[in-house]
Amino acid sequence: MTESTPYTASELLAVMSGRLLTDGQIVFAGVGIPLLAATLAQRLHGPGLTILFEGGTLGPFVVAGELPPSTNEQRCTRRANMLLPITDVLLLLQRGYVDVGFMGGAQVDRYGNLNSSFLGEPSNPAVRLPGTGGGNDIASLTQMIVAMKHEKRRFVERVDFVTSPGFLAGGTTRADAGLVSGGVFKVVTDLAVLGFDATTKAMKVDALHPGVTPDQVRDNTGFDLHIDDSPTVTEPPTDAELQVLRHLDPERLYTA
Amino acid sequence: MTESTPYTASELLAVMSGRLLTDGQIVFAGVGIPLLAATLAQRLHGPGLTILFEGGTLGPFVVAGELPPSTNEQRCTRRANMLLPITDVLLLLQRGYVDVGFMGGAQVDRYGNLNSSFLGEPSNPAVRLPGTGGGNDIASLTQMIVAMKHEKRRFVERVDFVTSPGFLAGGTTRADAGLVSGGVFKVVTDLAVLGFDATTKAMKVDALHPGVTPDQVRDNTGFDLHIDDSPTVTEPPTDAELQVLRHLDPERLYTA
Amino acid sequence: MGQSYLELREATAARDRSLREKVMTLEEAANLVNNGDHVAIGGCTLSRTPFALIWALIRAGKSDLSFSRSITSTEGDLIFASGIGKHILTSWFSQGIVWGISKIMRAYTESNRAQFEEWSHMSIGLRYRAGAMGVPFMPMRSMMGSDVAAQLDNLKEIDCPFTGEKVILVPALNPDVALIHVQRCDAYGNAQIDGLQFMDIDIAMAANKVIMTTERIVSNDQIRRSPDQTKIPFIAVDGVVEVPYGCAPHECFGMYEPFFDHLDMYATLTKEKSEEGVAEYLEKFVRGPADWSEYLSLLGMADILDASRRGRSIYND
Amino acid sequence: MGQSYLELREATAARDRSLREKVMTLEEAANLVNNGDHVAIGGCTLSRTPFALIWALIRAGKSDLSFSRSITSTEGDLIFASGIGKHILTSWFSQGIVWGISKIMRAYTESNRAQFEEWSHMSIGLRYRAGAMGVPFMPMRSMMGSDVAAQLDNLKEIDCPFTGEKVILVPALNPDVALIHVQRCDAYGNAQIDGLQFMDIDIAMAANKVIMTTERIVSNDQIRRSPDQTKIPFIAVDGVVEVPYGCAPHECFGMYEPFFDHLDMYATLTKEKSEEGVAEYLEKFVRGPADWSEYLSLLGMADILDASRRGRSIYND
Repeated sequence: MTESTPYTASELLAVMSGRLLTDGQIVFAGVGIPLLAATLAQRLHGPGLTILFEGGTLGPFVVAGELPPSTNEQRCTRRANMLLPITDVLLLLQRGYVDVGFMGGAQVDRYGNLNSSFLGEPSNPAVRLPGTGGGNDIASLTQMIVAMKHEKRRFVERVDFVTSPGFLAGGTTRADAGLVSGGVFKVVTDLAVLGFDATTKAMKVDALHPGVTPDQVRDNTGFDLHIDDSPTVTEPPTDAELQVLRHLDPERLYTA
Repeated sequence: MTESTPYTASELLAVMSGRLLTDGQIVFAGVGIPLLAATLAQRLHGPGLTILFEGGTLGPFVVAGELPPSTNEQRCTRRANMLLPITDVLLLLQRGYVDVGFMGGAQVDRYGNLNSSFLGEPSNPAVRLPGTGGGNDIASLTQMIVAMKHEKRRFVERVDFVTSPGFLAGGTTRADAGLVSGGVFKVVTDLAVLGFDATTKAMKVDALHPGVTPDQVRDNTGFDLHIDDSPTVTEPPTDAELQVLRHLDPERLYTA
Repeated sequence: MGQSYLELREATAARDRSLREKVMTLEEAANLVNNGDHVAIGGCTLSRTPFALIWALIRAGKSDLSFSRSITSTEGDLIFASGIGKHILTSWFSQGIVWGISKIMRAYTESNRAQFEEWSHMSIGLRYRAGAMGVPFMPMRSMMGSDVAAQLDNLKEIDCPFTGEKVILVPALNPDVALIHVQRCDAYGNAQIDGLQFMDIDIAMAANKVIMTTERIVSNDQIRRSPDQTKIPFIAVDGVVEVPYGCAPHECFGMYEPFFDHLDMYATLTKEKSEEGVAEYLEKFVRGPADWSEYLSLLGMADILDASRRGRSIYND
Repeated sequence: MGQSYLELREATAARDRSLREKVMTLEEAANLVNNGDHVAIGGCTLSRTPFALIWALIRAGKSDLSFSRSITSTEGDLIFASGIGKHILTSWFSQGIVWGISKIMRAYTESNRAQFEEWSHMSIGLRYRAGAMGVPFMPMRSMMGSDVAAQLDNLKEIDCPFTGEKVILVPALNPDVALIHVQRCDAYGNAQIDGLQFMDIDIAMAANKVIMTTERIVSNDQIRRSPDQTKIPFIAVDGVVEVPYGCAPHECFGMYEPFFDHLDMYATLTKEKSEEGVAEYLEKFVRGPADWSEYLSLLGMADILDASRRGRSIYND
């Protein structure tokens, strides 16, 4: 195994996210990085892993070079095990059949809350974003992995609007609000893999990606972030991982 | 039209019940007399009438000579418009898509309450009957027609157990209990067609069948029953009606 | 049953929901059921009854099981008479309308040796549906004012916080085990169901364990060619058993109708000899046969051919 | 919306639910929609969007309509820009992930000229489902603690009377009208739907009026030959219109995929010229054409053939 092959930030996100998935899990994934990560995991170490698409697809087989453009069109249904009404796919989350949900967002805060609804004051926003979709339901009802670019404007002290609940105000506030299961499991960025303190539920660095310094992470984060003095460093993407990714997305639609 | 053709009590029940149905209605029917009545209405004056079976069948075409033995087997589904899960068929009643439900019972009382659960004291019954099935749901959620033999042991002051609610204790008690729609529309027997007082909701005779005397009805009823001094008399089954019935049930499975 | 949401989540998280083959024998399937479990039975009355599984549970000598089903037929008699269960939650219980009231159901319930817990048909369906949806209850508008509701202690009546209307809340029912018979499924448990579905899908999604018998195991490729025909997903299924005529003497839509001669024989036997009759029946047809094939041969080739001819005829139009 | 149960029952009782032919033109169908109605839109994002019906509503000059849909795409831009509606209840609103945020949605909502009422995806589905079931609300376990819930005034949080757990109740949504597009239905409205169902069945059963467009009207005999394939029953349908390519430029499962070149053109037009761009689009593609065929000819034969080839390819495996 060599570590010399160059890779893009998106490829790094997909690889690091994929490593968080284990065989046999049911993974609720959107298109793009989440689907690439889940499919990568399926091909390399999780043949029994099942992908769920919000549009109503359970267990599709993702054909290399034919990645679907969204989760709600027929391309997502190629060789699927089952198609369900949208409400029933989302109810699988509530019933507890799903292990991991994959999310992104315009903003994430110290406690893993995500905003995809409003930038600025919600009553008079600078930008009206497209909204929650199934994000709120996924974040409320299952373990979630957040994959996004690590930028100061995205990693904020407090999101302008809690579209998808993380640990809310930290501590036990999530469970107190009635969200007794699920929560943010990990946040994967192009700089690091982040987790949450077991008690305070504040975001912290689990590991830095190769060549990334603690200061780099702090400079790109809008709130205080705990980083160990000698933080662990992630294994760089392997040739095997990159080969599978590039086989899946030969035109670099999502990994450019 | 001649009135000379002899007919059985079951044929009389089927004919008189069928006359209560109008074209275009959605009729929730069990097998036997209800199905014969609904099909008779369909053939003679209600081509747009739709039959619903509890087992999950919407709009079957009943083939003459092939009457189904129950509402939950494949024979009920012949040339149906749709098959639904049982819960969803029953929800059609709750949603308001159904106009009339057809019921029987071991006992009926002054207020049209039906018992098909226990004879005697429910905690220590003389007879444990098969139970409500969908009867309680039908009686709770739609207009109902009760078709049964007119016997004193069946027409009782108060049923031993309210399996399927009629007007409960009469007056507004049905609506007060939360059953804001539906109710017993008519009770059809081999002696008379009975309705309910608009205010007290007590059962009363609407019309006697040909050749039946008021005393005959009283003698076969376990509670005081209002009968007009000069009660109307029903039109006897016509040849046309009897011909259709006998075409539908040539082996007299349900009309012997 | 009566699990908290966290308990339900934990039980589900603990199940192996991976894409894996789970084909087993009837005996192995019966071993998945623990004494004391609440077992939900798929199908309705004489249709798609998972008869082979109930047959296997009796042969395995299970005990203290409780059961639920939309409508209960002869399998209910056998459950009481064999002693595997003393409690059945259902909306209607007898062999079938044409055969009158079950003498066995009467004998056991009237003597309080067993319980027939009566709920309205829709309320049973909504209890399974709430369980399948992962919510603790479902609202409904029937049963109010009736003695059916009055004798049940786990119903709640509330005023709707939106409209002020009275509604009844029925609690979720998440069976420990669901027994389902289908026409086709693959080795993972992806099931296609033809014709009437009854409550099978809600039962399967609500249960903490699903045992599926099937007339035929088809390839996963065939399932994937028409995924919109899959009614129950493999992630909810824990065991798959291929059992031809797995509903006999009941029916399986499009494959065989009820074995009416056999059912008439059973009706006569129990009418004339009541408990003694059902005991004979259990000995001869359930405990006696060496295996399922021997049981089917007792039903007789002529009846099997006749039931199959009638069953397939639904597609003759 | 906001009807009492009795009002809902009366509205349903007043509908002609008889087995009758109800085939009509797009214009006649548009006349079934009254100004001020709440209109639920079937499909999701770019899939099985009843585009021809929305096209017809705009051409008919409807006003004061409010809308709801699981996920809203370009049809939402056209609703705002055409002026037929100023309120859309949905979970996500933009052309599609690959095209970024809708400039039109932003322009109208940020200036408060129109409202995008945001609910979680599942909560919208459960509101339709409650409406379809004839209950006033549905319980659920998401949205708690979020600002999505905080900014909605018609949610209730209760402690479950059975378990004491916190649950959210969402109110039933019974649209005045539902717009649904299917691959096949008969002249009575019995519909078969291939592939992804989205929320269409609940929407149809919840609505007080259902207008159905279909790629093809088939015989009732064909429907009756496989009744277990009927997804929406005729009793719930008030109008049927045969409209080939009735979702274009969106997709209809198994028949045609989205017209991507056209959608790219629309994205560029609205990104570069925003409201002016969508006005041009409405003039050229919606108000301009003499009829649906002329609209399709503007999309172009090459694109129609390409979208159809891609659409049918789902069955090539």
